[in-house]
Amino acid sequence: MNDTDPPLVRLDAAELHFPIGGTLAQLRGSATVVKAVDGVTFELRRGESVGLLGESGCGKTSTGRMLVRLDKATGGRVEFDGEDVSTLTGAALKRFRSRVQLIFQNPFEALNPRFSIRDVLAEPLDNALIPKAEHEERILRAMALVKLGDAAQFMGRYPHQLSGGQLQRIVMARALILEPEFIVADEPVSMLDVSVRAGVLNVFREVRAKTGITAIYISHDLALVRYVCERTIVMYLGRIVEDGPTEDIVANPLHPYTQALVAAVPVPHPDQSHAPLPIGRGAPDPRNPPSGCTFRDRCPKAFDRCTVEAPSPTRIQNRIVHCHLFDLET
Amino acid sequence: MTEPLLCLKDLSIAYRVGTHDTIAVEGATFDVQPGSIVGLVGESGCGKTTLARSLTRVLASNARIAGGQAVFCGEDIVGLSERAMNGLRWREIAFIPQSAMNSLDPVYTVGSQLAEVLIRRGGMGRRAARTRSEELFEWVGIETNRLGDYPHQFSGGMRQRVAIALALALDPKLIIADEPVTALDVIVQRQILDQLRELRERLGISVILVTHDISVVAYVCDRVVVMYAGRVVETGPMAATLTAPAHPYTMGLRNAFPDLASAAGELTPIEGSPPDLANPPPGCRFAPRCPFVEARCQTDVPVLQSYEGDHLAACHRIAEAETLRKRAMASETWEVPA
Amino acid sequence: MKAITVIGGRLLQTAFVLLAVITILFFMFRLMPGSPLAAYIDPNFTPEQQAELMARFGLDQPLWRQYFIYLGNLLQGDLGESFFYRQPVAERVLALLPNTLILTFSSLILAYVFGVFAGAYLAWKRGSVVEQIGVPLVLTTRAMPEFWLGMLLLAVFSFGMGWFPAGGTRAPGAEYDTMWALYTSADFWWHMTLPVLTLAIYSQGLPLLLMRSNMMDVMREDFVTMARIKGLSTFTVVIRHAARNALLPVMTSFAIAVGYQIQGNVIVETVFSWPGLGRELVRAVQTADYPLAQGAFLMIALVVILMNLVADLLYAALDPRVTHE
Amino acid sequence: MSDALTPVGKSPGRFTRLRRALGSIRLPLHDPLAIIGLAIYAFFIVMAIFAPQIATHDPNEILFTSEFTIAADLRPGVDGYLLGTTTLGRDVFSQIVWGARSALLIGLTAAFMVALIGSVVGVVAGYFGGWVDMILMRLADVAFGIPFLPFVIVLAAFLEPSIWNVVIAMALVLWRDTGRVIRSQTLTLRNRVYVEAARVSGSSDFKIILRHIVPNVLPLSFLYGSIAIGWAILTEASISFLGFGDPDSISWGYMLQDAYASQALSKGSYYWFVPPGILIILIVSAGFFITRGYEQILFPKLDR
Repeated sequence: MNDTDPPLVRLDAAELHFPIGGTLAQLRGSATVVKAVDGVTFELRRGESVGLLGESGCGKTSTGRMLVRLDKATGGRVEFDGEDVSTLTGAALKRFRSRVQLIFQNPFEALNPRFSIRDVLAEPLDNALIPKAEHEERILRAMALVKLGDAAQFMGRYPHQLSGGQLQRIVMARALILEPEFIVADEPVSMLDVSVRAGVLNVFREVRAKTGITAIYISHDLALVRYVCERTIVMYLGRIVEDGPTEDIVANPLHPYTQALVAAVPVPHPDQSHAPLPIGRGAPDPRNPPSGCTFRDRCPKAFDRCTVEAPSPTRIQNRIVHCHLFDLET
Repeated sequence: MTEPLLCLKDLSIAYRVGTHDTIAVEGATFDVQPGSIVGLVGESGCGKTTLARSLTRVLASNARIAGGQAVFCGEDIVGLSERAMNGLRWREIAFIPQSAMNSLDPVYTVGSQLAEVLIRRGGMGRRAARTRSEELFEWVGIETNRLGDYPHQFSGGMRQRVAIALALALDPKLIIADEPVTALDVIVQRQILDQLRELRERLGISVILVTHDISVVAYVCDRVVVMYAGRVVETGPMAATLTAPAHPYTMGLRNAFPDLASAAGELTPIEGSPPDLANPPPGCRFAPRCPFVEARCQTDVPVLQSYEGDHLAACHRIAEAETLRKRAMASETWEVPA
Repeated sequence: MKAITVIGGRLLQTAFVLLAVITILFFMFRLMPGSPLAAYIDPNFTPEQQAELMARFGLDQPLWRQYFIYLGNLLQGDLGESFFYRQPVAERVLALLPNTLILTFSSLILAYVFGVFAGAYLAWKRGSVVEQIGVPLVLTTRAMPEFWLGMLLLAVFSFGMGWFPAGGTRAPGAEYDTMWALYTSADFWWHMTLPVLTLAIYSQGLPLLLMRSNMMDVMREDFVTMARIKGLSTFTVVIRHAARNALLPVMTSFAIAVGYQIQGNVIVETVFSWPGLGRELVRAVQTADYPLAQGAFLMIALVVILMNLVADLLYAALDPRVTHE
Repeated sequence: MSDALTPVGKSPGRFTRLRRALGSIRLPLHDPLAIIGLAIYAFFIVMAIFAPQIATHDPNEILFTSEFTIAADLRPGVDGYLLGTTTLGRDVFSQIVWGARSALLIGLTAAFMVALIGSVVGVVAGYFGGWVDMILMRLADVAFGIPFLPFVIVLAAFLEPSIWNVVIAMALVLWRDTGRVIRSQTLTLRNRVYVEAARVSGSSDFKIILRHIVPNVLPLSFLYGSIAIGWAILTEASISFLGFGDPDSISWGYMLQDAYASQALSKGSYYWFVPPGILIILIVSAGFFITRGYEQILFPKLDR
């Protein structure tokens, strides 16, 4: 994984805007627009695992959906292995589907209740036109990869007969069965009990270690992101605020929002600070984000330039920060 | 030790499913001191919400209190008549639900729902209720002009603040909060938890906080009650219980929780899943998943006994808690032979 | 602001639907078998009349021009001449409209008042014997042909007991100088009793089952449980919170029910020889008086479409989640 | 109601997959009301098939008494006429039995048409959305704007009277209710996580509709189909009552029109006009009882 070969995944000012208001409003062009993703730029090397961290409504899930082409970008470019993902059709799209997969958040909803586990895992194989003879063997191999006990006993069973942890492993097995090169996991453990979460997270780490697959892990929980990803991108109201090695961000967050985020995470032992958070109250409203830097209305260190102009990314050692406090030097 | 505000003795709650009774909570025993926050911790299905909700005596249609006592300010609310219990509701015991969204009536303004409680339950006049509502909104940090807004116009965090204002309306002695911050983002969660701490410090209100997140317990609770499969397995002061747990389940929970403050250690899951409460295993219900299980664990039910002062645990090997705790740290202890 | 775009959108949609129905009506009456002229000209009209109508409706023009003339006339309220009554269709249709509307609204108000209370009661008595018998019984009223019910009531209460008249709106020979005098006379209401009862029995099923199902859904909502935890009285919980929310969709369904009901009047008015639009349409079609049939059909369709619009606006007006953005 | 565990190793054959798809139409046999509904249907089907054997006389034949006078308005039981005779001397019982045949014929065909068109429109509009959805739903709005019974009457007046007029009218207009409800259900299904999962794992739209959408929509289409049977029978009865029915086919509506026109009401010959009404109620309510979905049917959650 040297720095010279081209990035596997590249986003260049990617945007995902949703018009709201009736069709009439759209016709008149006066429809208000929700900017779920508002100009996101970052790259992923082959084999890298990156966390997309942020609160609900920050655009992390929408970014994930654009990467696996569940939604088409409405602006900018989303590239996988040099190809613009939004324009793929026909055979190219089918090939893309076998190389890029998504692990869904809610295992209880991610499987069709009427399908047996075999049907669930056979579906991607059918789509990739893999001969029926090979199905059995590949299904068993995928289930072994995600550490599902003796796989055979699950084959004929139905989703409602399995526990949350087992279901999430089946969801992962389905995503990995075609041996994709890039995988997006959207808060895969947030619906599971804590004691079961660790098991699924460990499977995720082992799969990455064993297959070297490139991965994006979407979450609102910094502690989980830290456990799985060596690099983290922090998002706020559809934009990136900070991007860098996870350990550095946890130890020394630069952007005021990241600082508040890190300070707000409670830890499971008694001696932790109860100091008030360095952030204003107020809820981010994606329908009408503040002008300039979208965090300025809650930022303790905001000054006049923040309301006028959106900050441009600044590189500080191995970190990128989008904040006027730092882009003064350029 | 002052007279406890609430004292639970062997409280049991059963659900009738068809002809069969499922015991969702069995023999729950713990105290709540005045002006203190007690964390009721456990995973899904352990009965923590059922237990907390039963203290309001508003149970699901097929649920009933099967036994035990709940002495609140000297009166056993289990035996109280419906009229007497209703007298306590909201005036003495209030409730904050998990997602305030559908716990607020969508067709009334937030202000009128606040006034409804103040006037019909608090006996206030219309104008007094108005000023009191504004006071409450200022206290929880919402602009008073938003009293005229409807529930759907509030964000998650703001709705939770409205729920707190509602709970405070009649200055209750006890507030039961059922996973109040679970659905919130981490920054708003912190602000709501700070407000719960203010309830205790400035208003001396006791809170029973139901949660599955021991980090939240560590941040805000004075004491903690750990539940597993319908039974209380450990209870004690928060600091002692979290740093020196005496029950294997609490030890296991600690390993499963990622800790941002310390180095990124290995997370260890507790293999297997909680028992089906319709026909629970005999003896200790954690036995099937416990790495320190012994023969007697599968036969006789462990009883809550003191490990250190008011730090109790229900485990046959409580005496060896010190050594078990060290062994529990290592992830190999929890690995189930493949 | 959002409310205005919602209403604006709906008005546009309604206008489109109205135009579409008018167009369908235009072609239906022209492309049907039989000569296109038959739609306007009665063979035994005098030649001058025939020529005058030919000009007025451009019946000799190509079809699409006829369409625009037809639309033009429509805007001026000119629906052509009734063959049978030698009278402008518009005049006759407007004169009969009140009879139909009074019948529809009075029967629906009766049905809804009964339905809402009975529905709430059945929801309250969930799982009891009352429900086991009540719900299937209500279902059979929905499965009942309205005209047969009318015949039954006529046979028993009119011909049998002689308590009520067999039809019409007034006693034979009774004169009323103004329509208003007629509508407010006991005689009129006495004549209206059986038809209203027939329509009410049939249509009470909708509000009843809707209210029952909504009440049961709402009773399971968190805010109802919270109301009980707040210690509010059962009355407050059930009426102020549960019923108020359950009533919302029932109110909007009233407007839709008017639309459905008015289509059913065609039959009940015929059984009770009640001079409304429904009976007029049937007689017009039976006597091949096409302009009158077209006019009556259009007026009924107008009411149906208007009521669909009212239902949407009512829904938007009643539910704060729509009006307050 | 998942079937027994498929034996390990054997992949389910074509039949099991088909059975499972049909299995999604779960007939609620455990529910007494549904059983009554099915029993009523069975009763009518037998009556319709064996009408010639069951009927005591030819329903149209004008009968004479022993003194060679027309057997007019005879009370039930007189001269062996089970339910008496009409004013024109026809056997009421035979007319009722033959009436079942046309009722079922119209009911089933109309129901099939309404359920089919409604489901196809609903699935296509719901799944593909965009302008397809817009057009189809505006079409549904127009159909909702057309008063149904008046439409059938005008249609019957222009086309030669035949029992198929009702079916055509229903197919043209009454698909609207099914269409709108199936569309909203398809919308919820399309956004279900497992449908998006199928899309991500490369399934084509067609495959997703076939394997994920249709099995879930099938029960609702069946539900609406059985309600449409009731509507068709009621409509046919009304049309025949107004004199626009098919003269050479005996139907309950025709019987009621005949009774009404022959002053059966004032003569109090209940035996003549009450039974056809009862039978219509029975067969229509059977449709409601079977589906049990009457709550959801009669007033879908009014979501546009």
